[in-house]
Amino acid sequence: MEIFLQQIVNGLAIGSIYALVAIGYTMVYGVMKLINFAHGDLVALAAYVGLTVLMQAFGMHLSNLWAVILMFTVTAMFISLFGIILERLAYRPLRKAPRLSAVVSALGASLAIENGIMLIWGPNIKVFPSNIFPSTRWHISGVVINSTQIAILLLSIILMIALYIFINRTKIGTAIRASAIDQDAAKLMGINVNGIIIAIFALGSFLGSIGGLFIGIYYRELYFQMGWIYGLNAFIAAIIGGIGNIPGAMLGGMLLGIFNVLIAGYVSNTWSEALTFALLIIILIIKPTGILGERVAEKV
Amino acid sequence: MLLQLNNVFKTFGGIVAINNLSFEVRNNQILGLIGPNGAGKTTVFNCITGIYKPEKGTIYFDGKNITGLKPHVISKLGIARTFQTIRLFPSMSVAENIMAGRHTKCRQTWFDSLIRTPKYFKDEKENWLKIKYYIDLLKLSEYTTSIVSSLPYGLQRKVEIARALASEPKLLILDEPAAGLNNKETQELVDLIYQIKAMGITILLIEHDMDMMMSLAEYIIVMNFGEKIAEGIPSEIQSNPQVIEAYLGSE
Amino acid sequence: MKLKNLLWVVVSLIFVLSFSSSYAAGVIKIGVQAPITGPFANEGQGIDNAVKMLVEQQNAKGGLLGKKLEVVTCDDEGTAVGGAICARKLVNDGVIAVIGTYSSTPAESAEPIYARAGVLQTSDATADSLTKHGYWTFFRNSCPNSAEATFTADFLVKKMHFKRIVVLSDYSTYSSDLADATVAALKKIGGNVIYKGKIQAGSQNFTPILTKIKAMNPDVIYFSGYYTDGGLIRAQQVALGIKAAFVGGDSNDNPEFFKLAGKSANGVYMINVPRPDILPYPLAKEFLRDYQAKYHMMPPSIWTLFNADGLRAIMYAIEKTKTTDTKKLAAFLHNLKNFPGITGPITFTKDGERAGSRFMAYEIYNNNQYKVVYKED
Amino acid sequence: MRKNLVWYILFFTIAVIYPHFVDPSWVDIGTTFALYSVVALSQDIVLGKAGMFDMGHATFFGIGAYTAAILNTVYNIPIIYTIPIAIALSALFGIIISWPIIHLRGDYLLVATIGFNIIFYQALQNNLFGLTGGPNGIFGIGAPVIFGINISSQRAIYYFAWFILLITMLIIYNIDKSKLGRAFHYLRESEIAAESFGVNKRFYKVLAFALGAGVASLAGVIFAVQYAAVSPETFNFTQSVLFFTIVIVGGPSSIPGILLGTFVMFVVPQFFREFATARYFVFGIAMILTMILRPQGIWPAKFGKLPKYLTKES
Repeated sequence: MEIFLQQIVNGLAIGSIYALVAIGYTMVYGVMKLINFAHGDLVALAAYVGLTVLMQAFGMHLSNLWAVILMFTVTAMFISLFGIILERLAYRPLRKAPRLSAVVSALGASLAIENGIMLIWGPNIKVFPSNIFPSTRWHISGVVINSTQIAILLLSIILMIALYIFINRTKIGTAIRASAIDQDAAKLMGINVNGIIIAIFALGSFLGSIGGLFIGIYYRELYFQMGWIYGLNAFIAAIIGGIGNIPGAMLGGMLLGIFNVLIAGYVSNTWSEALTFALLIIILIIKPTGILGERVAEKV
Repeated sequence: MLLQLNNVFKTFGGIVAINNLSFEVRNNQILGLIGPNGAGKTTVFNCITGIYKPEKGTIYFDGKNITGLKPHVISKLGIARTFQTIRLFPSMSVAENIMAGRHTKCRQTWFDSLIRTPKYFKDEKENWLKIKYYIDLLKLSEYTTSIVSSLPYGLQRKVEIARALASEPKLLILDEPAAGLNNKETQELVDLIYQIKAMGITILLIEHDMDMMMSLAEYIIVMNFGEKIAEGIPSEIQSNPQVIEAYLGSE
Repeated sequence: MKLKNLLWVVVSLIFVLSFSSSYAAGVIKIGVQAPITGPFANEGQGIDNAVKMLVEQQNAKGGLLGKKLEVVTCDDEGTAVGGAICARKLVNDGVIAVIGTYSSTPAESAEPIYARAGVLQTSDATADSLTKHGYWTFFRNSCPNSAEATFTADFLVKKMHFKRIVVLSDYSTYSSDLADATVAALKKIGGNVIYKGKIQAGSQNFTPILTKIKAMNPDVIYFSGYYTDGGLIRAQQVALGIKAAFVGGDSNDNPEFFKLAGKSANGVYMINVPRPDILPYPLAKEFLRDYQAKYHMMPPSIWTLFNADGLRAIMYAIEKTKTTDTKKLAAFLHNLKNFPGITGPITFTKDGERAGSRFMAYEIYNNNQYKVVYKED
Repeated sequence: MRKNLVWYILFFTIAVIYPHFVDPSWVDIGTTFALYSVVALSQDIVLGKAGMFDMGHATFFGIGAYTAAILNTVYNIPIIYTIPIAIALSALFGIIISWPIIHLRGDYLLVATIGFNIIFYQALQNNLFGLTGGPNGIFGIGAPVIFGINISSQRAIYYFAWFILLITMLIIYNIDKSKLGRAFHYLRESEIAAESFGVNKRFYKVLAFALGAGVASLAGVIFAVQYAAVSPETFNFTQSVLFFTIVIVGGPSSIPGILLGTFVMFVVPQFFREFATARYFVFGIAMILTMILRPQGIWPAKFGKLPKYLTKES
């Protein structure tokens, strides 16, 4: 039993990171119907930028707390801006183009960011310092939980609740939802769809950057291709939840985290990826638009 | 009796779209289906052509029960249609679009296509010549190789009708064919529909243009909120108080 | 239509341009076939850096046989396709020897091409099959898995008396072959392997498998993969409160391991060839110092050093035989015995296998201090 | 029509004399170009013609290569006989894989096909049934013998690969100009309209997968012969992304487009093997620019090329 609980705890920690990253995919998809394959690499970029900022902060003899705060603010701002620029340069010119052209543009952006990271920070791994968060471990009836896990889980949940409120209670949030349902109608209602797209890229990149920093703090190892793995997982999480649906991305992320640990822990470790994807395919066969995705009846 | 609907019932997420609808279409008749927006007319068409499955009731076509069959099966039995919002194959040419109508008539198998057997050549030639006939019939010959998405709306409507005719249907379903057409084009359309009837094809028509409907249709079914509220020849419908109320009430 | 014409012209022009290949007299060309981009970019760039540095040093000393050395690099991206294309290209460029590549697949696809052209090839790739084809041009510069596996098994069973052994690897050919060989060696001497698992390199989250292992109550976890994963596995193992010892194969032995594992690195055992800072190999210390000075970073892994040794052996052969005739060089290399290398004495067998490497087991203490706990007799 | 034919003849003439003028590494590149073009053309049947978002096509390429490798090395079946077996097996897989997921809409189908690729890749790595050789793959694959000629030299394989490309191009051309290809295009352009005119959606979609899988598998066999070896990473998801990108960059459903796409995505990077580190950074940006400048692909498909007897004024 404690083994099971241990797996669940660990699954939730990684799941919350997936969820944060998945939201970026789902928001962009919701409004633009674009799979932003570069999103994962943005997450990796965030981790690298964060590490650089952190090292600079330590160099200025800031205390741990201030260094971390500085790291989060500077990185989040930088990556949000980067997301906006990416949209402007790589996606906006393709808004009227066939959908898959924009997907290829996203793949190109992914390749460029990934190799850009390699050129700037080098091909070797980079390691986050281990002492930025006070790391306390608690043993609760055989289950080990550490303070980083709790911090990540809590912060992710707070961010997701904040996002939920933002999307459902504010004017911009309503405009985002409206644009997701029908861009043309939203335009007719006087919504500035360009502005909305900038907002979702900023917001999605912001959450992704937090996810990237969490990866840095939690696993501490950065390598230039990491974005692809996290990106793919988060994308799958978004699909499981029903892409385009924000609570779906949150749910999908948590579920994927738990699937991962349960499959690797109880079924087969060597086949864990295959089984995760098999499960995903089965979910899609039964529920073709993901768990919370609504089946859109095409108007004939 | 070519088409017969018996107590057809269809809901969308709990909302009743068609409620126990029954009507019949006789051979070589022009039957009109009218009703206010949202009355469920297009849904009826979609049930007949197999895009939606009715939850209850039966649909018979040419003596055969077609309820719940797949659209491509129903098409093969001799029903062709046009769409309320034009559904052509936008990046293909006019001729290729019309060729879609010949899909069920082409006799080449996929294997003939792949390696070009003699059957393939014979079949291609036969069917392309048919296309030429329909292109000429609808006076589209100067646009044969044009990409349809570049054509004006009225011509796109024509291509849709040509495509439907090319399938040599027994029943032709026209969903608001005059929508978006100017007067001249509408008049051409009316002439065309008479011409189609003269070819022995039965026509089922949805149209908002009441003048056109009253002059064209031989028999009219009136729907409101998914139910049939009246039926009869045009003159009866025009004087039916329920129909007038349905139209005025909904405005 | 104009654009189309232009495109075709460009296509044909590029083809024509690619005919040209330069031949310069008075130069000995050394090829580098390595994954400069792609998932193994760090390893590939490490090999390339090392070769360029050593060649530069040699040229500063006047080159070889009175000729300067010149390096030609080809990026094989770690793929079979890239391997074959690079091999053809380097052969065509007139190199006499090729250093690399890093992984087995491109080494294997390149091997017959070098053999047919009579170009020497020295690679760290560990797949057993590489030395089984009987190509006279191939020299493995790393230690064969079987030697390390036997040593590891002895260490785990005879020295440490571990009773419940877990063996982990990643999916690379090197790591999974080493794990298989180690399990086989363990079985031979009666070791008790309670679990053998694989992790996906780079996935970072190893807690599912570790939690599963925790329930099995092992007394040692042996990992045959890389420090990039090993350091994290160790850190996550300790974080989960798994008391078992951790033994890392040679690819774990890297400064970054200690950064990743942090305090958890203490008590870790590493299996490796003798370390530069423990045995008197001034060469290795010198190499690492120069590398650091030139590139401002450490080599990515031990594999860089192995390939550097491959190059050094070839340069030594040229110097001794006073020829660039690869047949004669190969004959010399096949009889090379105990040539002092960065990674220990270099001896090649008739198959081009590197023999006589000696392994040691170290224990880590004080975060990054080493002490020898076991060595071959 | 005529003009195209002239271009194609020119293209193949260049291809025939090409290996006599370039160094051996470029002959290999030429061979792989032909094989990748075949895979990209087969992917295009599914992605470009039938409009289904398939991002797992390397699976079928791999099934072909591994079938040939296993049958040849384990059961000693000559390569030439493994070709029909590989095609049939891969087509069968295409049918089995696509059958349950064919109803998925666009991006969901894309994810499902990625999923099958990853399952396939892990099966190869885990040495399924002890046949696939695990991460090492399989070595020592023989060369085919056709009419007593042993296709083992570099040039022989080159010409064989180009012959396969020619056959594939003819097949694709035949598909385009027939009921089969039109049905695919109708489905891509408007599923509802296509179904309403009698196109059996499921049949044609599964058939597209089966054809695509079969042709990709053919390329896979020759690929295994070219390198005398197969290993898992040649058939991973990244490789599928390459084929996907080739089709979109080149121009979906356009034969010259896809040849150009393969050229741009595979051959162009070969020029920069020596200036290695920055090349994929530049390449990524080039991909974005290409899509912005040519959103329909470099050489988009042209419709409306009809038989003469139709367009001629009578």
